[in-house]
Amino acid sequence: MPPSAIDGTLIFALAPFVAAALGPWLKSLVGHRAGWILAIVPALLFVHFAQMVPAIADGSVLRAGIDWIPSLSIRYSIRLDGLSLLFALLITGIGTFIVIYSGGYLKGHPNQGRFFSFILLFMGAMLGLVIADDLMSLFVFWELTSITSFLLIGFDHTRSASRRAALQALVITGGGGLALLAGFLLLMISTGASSLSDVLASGDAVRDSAAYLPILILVLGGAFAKSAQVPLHSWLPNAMEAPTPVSAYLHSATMVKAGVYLLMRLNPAFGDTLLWETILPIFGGATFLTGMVLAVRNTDLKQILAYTTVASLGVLVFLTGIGTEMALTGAVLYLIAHALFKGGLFMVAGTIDHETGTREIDGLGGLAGKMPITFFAALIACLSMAGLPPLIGFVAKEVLYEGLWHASGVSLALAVAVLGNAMMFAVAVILVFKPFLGAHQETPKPAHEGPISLWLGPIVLGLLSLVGALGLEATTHAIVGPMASAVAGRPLDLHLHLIPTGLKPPVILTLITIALGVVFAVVYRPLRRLFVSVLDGIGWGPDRGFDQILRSLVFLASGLSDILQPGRMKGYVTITFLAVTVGLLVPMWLFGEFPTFMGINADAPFYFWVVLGIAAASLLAVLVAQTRLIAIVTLGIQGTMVAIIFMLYGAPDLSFTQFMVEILSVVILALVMTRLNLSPTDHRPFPTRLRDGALALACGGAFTLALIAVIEQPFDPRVSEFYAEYARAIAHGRNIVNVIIVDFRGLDTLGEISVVMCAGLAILALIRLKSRENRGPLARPDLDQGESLKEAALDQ
Amino acid sequence: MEGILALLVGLFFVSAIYMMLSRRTVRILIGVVLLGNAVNLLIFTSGRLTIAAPPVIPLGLQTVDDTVANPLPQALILTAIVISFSLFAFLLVLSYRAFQELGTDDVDEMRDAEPAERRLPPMEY
Amino acid sequence: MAGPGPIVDRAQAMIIEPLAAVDWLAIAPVALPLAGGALCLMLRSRNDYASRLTIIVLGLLVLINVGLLGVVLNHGPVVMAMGNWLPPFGILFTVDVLGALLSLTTSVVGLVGAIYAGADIDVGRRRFGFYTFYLLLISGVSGAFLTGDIFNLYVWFEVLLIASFGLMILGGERAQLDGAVKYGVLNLVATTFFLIAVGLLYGLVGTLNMADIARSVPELADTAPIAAVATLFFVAFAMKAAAFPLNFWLPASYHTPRIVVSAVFAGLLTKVGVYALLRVLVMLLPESRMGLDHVFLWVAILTMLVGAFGALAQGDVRRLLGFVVITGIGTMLVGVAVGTEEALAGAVYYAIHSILVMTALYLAVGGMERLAGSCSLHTTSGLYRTDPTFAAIFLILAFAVSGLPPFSGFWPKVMLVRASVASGSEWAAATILFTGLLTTIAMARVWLLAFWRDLGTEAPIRVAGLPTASRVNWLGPIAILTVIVIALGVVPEGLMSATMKSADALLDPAGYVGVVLGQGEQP
Amino acid sequence: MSTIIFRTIAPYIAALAVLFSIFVLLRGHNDPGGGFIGGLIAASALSIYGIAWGVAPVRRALLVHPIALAGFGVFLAAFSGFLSFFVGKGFLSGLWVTLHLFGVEIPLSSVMLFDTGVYFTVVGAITTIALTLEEPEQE
Amino acid sequence: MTVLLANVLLALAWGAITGSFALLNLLFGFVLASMALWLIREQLGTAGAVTRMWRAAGLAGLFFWELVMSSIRVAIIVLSPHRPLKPAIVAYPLQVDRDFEITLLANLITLTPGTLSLDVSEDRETLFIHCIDAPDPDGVIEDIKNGFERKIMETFR
Amino acid sequence: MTLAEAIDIIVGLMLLIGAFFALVAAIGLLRLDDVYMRMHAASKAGTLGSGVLLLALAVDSQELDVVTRAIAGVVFFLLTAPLSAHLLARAAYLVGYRPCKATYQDALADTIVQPSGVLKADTPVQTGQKPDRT
Amino acid sequence: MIPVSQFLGICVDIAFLLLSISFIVIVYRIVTGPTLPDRILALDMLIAVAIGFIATFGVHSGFYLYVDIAIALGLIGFLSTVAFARFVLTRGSTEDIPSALDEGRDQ
Ligand code: NA
Ligand code: NA
Repeated sequence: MPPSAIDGTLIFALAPFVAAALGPWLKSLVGHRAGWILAIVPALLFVHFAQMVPAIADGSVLRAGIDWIPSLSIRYSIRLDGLSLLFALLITGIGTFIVIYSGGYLKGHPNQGRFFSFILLFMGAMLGLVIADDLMSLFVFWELTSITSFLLIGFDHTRSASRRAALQALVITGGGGLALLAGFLLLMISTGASSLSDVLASGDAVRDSAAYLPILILVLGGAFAKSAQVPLHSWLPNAMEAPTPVSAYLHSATMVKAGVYLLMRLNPAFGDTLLWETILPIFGGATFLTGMVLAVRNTDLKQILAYTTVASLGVLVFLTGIGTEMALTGAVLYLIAHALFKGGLFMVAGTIDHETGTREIDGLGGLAGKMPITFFAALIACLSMAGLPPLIGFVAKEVLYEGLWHASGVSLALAVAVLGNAMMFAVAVILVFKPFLGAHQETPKPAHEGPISLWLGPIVLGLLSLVGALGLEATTHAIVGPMASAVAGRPLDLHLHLIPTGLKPPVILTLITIALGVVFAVVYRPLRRLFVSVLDGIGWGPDRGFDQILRSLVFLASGLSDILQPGRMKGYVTITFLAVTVGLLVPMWLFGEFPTFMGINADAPFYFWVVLGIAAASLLAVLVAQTRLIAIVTLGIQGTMVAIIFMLYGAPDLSFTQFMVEILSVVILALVMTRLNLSPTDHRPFPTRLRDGALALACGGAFTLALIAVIEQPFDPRVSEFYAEYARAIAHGRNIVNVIIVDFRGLDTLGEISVVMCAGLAILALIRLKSRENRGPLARPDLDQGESLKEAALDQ
Repeated sequence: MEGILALLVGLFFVSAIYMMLSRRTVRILIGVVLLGNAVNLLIFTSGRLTIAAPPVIPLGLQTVDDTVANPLPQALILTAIVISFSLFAFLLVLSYRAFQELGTDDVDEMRDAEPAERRLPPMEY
Repeated sequence: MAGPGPIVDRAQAMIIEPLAAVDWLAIAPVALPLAGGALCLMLRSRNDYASRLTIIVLGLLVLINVGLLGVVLNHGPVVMAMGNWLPPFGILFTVDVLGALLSLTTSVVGLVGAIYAGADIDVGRRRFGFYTFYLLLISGVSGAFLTGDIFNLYVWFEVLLIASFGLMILGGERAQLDGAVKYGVLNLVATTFFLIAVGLLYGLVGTLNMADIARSVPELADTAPIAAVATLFFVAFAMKAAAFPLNFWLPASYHTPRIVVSAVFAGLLTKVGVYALLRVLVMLLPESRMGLDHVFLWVAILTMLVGAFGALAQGDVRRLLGFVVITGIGTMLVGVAVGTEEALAGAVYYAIHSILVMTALYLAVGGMERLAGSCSLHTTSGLYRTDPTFAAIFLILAFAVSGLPPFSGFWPKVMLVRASVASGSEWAAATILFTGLLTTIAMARVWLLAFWRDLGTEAPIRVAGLPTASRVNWLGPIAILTVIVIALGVVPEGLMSATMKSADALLDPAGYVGVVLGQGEQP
Repeated sequence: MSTIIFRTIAPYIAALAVLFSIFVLLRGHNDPGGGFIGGLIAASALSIYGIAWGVAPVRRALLVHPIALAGFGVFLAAFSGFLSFFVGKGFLSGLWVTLHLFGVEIPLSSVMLFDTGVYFTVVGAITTIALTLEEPEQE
Repeated sequence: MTVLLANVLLALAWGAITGSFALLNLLFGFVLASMALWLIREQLGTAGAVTRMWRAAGLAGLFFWELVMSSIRVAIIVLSPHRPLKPAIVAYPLQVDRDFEITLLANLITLTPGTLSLDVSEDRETLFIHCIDAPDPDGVIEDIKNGFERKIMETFR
Repeated sequence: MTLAEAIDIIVGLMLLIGAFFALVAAIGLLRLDDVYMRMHAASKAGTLGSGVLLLALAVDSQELDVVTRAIAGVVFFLLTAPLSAHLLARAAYLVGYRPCKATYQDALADTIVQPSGVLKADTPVQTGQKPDRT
Repeated sequence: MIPVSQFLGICVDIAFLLLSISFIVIVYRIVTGPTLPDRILALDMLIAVAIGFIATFGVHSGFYLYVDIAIALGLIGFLSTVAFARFVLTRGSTEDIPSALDEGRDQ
């Protein structure tokens, strides 16, 4: 592989985004056939990645990157090894067929162009995720998949269920994403790593880090949410609200596997610890069984498939957690198998829905004759799903059992695997028999074979399952081996066989599984009824929990708002003054530096005292004034006294201004009071008075203490001395205050007069511009000039 | 001297805050006026007081010849007076208009922006 | 007038060498809109002039601010001494990267809002000074960002406050008046606290120049007075920024004025409070900030929670957005509380993101009202069908405000989370992420109900009270902001390195102080 | 307030007060006073006139809407700040020119222009407020 | 009034010429100026402007005197321990009919002993006066008629 | 005695006189029976008191500009003081603050044409010396 | 006998004393009323005495620049009284109705 190719990947990987932008335009140009054109993009990408298979198979790791945000040491960098390459191939390969399928499936849908956009966006995000090396760029793509899947799931937006499913997916995977972000950041901080390559190179540092536990929990949170592990699984089946191409894509290769991808990716660095090997199998196993039980319980084709997907994800997590060589190999094989059969099955289910108008399994039957190609595709997929030879699913299951057997022998894990796989077998059987081979049923639309765009994908994927198994040697060398090596973090030398080489434990387990599966298939209906009654008996599940949590969040929020935002201003004002009181008193108390009141005993002429005393008395008079009007008249006293105080302390300009402002304040107050027709009473009950008084005393006291504390410090008069020095010499003014106002600090004054101007204008607007006048033609700016001039005249 | 004025400033603050804790707009506005004066006196005191000559340079001199009152706080207060007067006038007319439109001068009864009966947001999806 | 006196050595008092024209870039963002606003008022009977003049002035301002930012990034802080008086005696405009960044953002948002106003503001409101208030608001905000003088900062606070009063009451509807009473009184109290703090600080250090204060404060003997001053600043700015528990004025009022007014308020006003916290507490009073960091942290955490939960509880999108603003404030406060370089840079980045995205979202709500006649989640529906382009824009904005990649809100969150974790404030980090999730839910619900849901009701052809306007007129401004929001998410490096620089300068004001006071030493 | 006594005397008081306000404006640089106080006095004068004779005569006397006057004032003040651009000085720098008119030295300055702007702003804004409030309700 | 203005301007000119604005100097200038104006009285118009000015001065003098007297009366009333007062509101039939004259009269009445102008009737025929102590209302009316009102009519007609 | 001393004495006496009359006015405000009678005290003694004090300042300064301004101040004050008394008295009377009972003659009560829209027929008639608390 | 040099100072002090008493009395009247016009009248009087106080302080301090404040007050000071009179005239005397007084005891 020449190095330029991998550099090119940096650019090519963004191609889906470009295609997404072109989607609606192409759709409007050539209609639903745009799917075929757009599919060229993933197809070419598939070819591009396929070219790298040999190099990767030889054990090299391809990397490239450019700086993205140097300030944060974030790069846009990619890393291709067996793991990422396989995912890239699955995404682009299955993606190609999905795009083609979308062209047929949504033919005539008004928003088909938009759909192309979404699916290509999603593809780009997913591709970016699996090839990213830099942790942050990985995360960006990770969240992008959540966003785009939100759009895809809610595509059928007029239905409430779709919207709910979209929100649920966003909340769960988005919430998981936040955990992942935290985990990544913690990881970056504690190990200094910024890329997957760094992380993988410093596995010991990661495991020994003090923050290993929180990092692990956070990363698992993200991965589990994305990969629908119990109890975060419910978004996935609900996401079946989306059009079928979406479900196929979401659930086969991509979004749901992003979590598994991450776990596999981090296995070399995170794995091989007790925590890892405990948590993952437990959650994986639980998910596996839960998924299967729920799959059996359901009757909607897509729901069944979705729950089996949940189960399969459980298997993958389970195996990744077991962590032995064979277990990991099994996981890899299972992943490939699942991608191929589940992608195909979803498309089949979509085709059935598309052509018959129903997905209810009890309402379908005898389709094999009418839809032979689809039946063939379904058959292959189900064989693989059931784990029967000669399909890749069979190999996967064999290796799985082998891995489990080697890891733990006869154990709970093994039992879980057998039980789950048996149910999987039964479901596969039912999926083939009921709709295709069962008794003919009337469907809303008369069933017939779909167009090539609809069956091409399932057939090819089915054939790949077959070919991959038949050419197991090559598959192992090119794909499985490198990937398993990448997951294990060391080169593995794998030798896999399609035909079992003897009656080893895996073969026996397989036989048990098949036997059990047949039994389940036979008693499928009673089994379903049993599950239904048990689950109904429990009556609760994470899905309902989602509603409850959301609901209670809103209720809680509403209650909190009522408390914190009661809408009564008095409370707001009270809190404000309370806050400042606490804020002022606490520092003084903390530092123990209460002022000493040294400056109190000062001698001044007696009339100073009279003026100060009158000011104080007038304040009290304002407080106890019986009516507001009396308070206003009394207010005049303190204004005058303040003006006189300014005069006594050598501030003629201030005194002057204060007198004028005082007079005008009274005038404006009187003018407004003339217009107000207030009731004379405005009662404050005694306890309120007491409370308000206490707060006022405390707050006023705090200000006083602060002021005294300040004036007890030495003062630095240099600025004022400067003003005195140059007021006349340079600024040509004898009144230093005025020189400050218009020259030294003229900008303050400029701002100040803007305030005055605005106040005037605002008052004008308040009085003149009333909402009543706002109706009718006045609200239109496109009036002719004459009209608006008339308005202006009115204002004069 | 400053200490005494500081106490008066404190009294101004107490009165202003007490008035502002009322629910009646007119009383709140009286509080606003008092608060403005309180702050002005605070800045005045904070810039240190002297029973001294006003900061005006006598006719024949290039600069002041003896201690004058600190001119900078005066200039700041001048700005502050103007601003607080403008804001007071605005708030006064605002409360008048609020009274006119809402029919009350009790701020706790003004519930148009935040209606008293709260409606939960829709619970559907 | 006392005529020219005897010869004095002017160099002792003034900057003698001629001023470089480039220094005028520092004052232009304030002086131009101020003069423009006054001019609009002089021409008030000719509405058409006012609108055009405003757009021209703000367009010019964007260019000026781009130039200013360029100069600051390449040559360090730009200083303009008003009246040529030597620092620290006159008022100085000291533009560092932080100021220039925010000023540029302000002008962009201002320009966009002014364009949108053409589709939102009727002739009555125009005649009663909409454009004057608007330009003065921009002027006040820019002044707050650029000034290097603490009292002057107070003055610009008041300018933007009174301008916001004017904008808030324009129209005189019942809810407006009610909201304005609360907004008015509580903001008046906040600025009064600010003024008190300035007065006390002056009493302590005898100077008002920020660089001079930064130089003087460490020399003070007692700690209690300066701590009291710092607390007072904190309360005042926290209230301005709508931090818990002083946030109530915002949800009580922001939904009441015209949408373009709400938009620029939501974008700009609270950020001025955050900026002031950064400038005053982080740069001028660093010791006090460190003493307060626990308080800060809890305030930040509670603010985020209050905002996020508040948003969930709302059935009206306008009111919902008011709470989203508050969540953002909490997020920025985390940066102030943590106080490391990355945290501060994150706070600055988040502030710029928040200015852009909140403005855009409010404008988008205006679009909702225009298309559906309402922004209540109970009744609004079908917007996805009605106008897909608009819907796409809204969705991008919704994801951006929730902090999802690849939009502008993601990177500052990464920085803030990382900085909090690195400094041991895991709870803050967790809250940032958790409230991000809650915001995602709240915004996604808006999308679900108003856009995807389709109750089948036909939108009104023309919404009462809105002037008729072309689609470009109202959608164009939102689209511009959305493009910026995407750009800042996809190629964040330019802004990122600038915010890092501004954080550096905040933490080590020596450069700032040197540029300001060093100028005095020059002959 | 339609008493003949008040009506007769109010215009004269208003005129006197306006005259006095200009005096206060012009000498503010050297003695207490200046644009702001002057403006307040002038605005008070116009309010007196308005209370005595009603709002219409005051509006007619002013020719332009008082709020436009306030706008003019702010513009003038800002404009005076821009003057220093042309002499390479900072915004709002004091520029002094001595005009020799018939042998009398008349010092003119940007600072005076600025203070005049302050004066107009205050007159305009406060008069707007007073007149708006004095006017009867338009219901 | 134009004469008074001219007189003041001339006084100021005197001050400018002499280079001293000291009080005494300006008073001297004022006297000089009025003499100068008296010399050119024919050119100033036949209305006896100067005479009228002196009458106005006389009115002012009377007014000041009355103001002082009224204040003293108030002082006596206020400071005496128990003085039975007989307040009254009387209707004063106006002779003057010009706005300016009515206003002047009303203001003078307010500032002078025991009387305060309350209101002028709509038809401008009657001035209502509040008297603080008026055992004899007719006497009050006579006093005003022969005092201020006559002086006003002399001065301005 | 020098001229300066003489001026000092004149100023001192003027101050005493002025302040005395101000006090007289204040006491009148305190002691007289109704608002109309109090107004007599305020408008006469108060005006004279402050006027004389201003003139004292003028004499003390011996500066022309101060003198002219002080005199202007006095004149302005004389112009406005009766005006405010008149307006207040008229307003008080028209809205129904009646003079005290000692007022034996009320010519206005018989002839007054009520200003439009001010007094309603049912407005209770009050006395100017209403008791403080009931 | 008081020396001439101290005479003025003593007169100033006495004047201040008398004015201070006046202030106190006036404030008492403003606070106690009993009617609204009484209070307004007293407020008017307060301004008048303030003019006198300013003049006296001017004599005392030797700074005559305070006279301008006195002029302004002489010219404009009555404006507040005018505004209040206008209020009384327009609104009538509802504030002083005895029943209202009883109910309105609050702050
Ligand atoms: Na001044
Ligand atoms: Na008076």
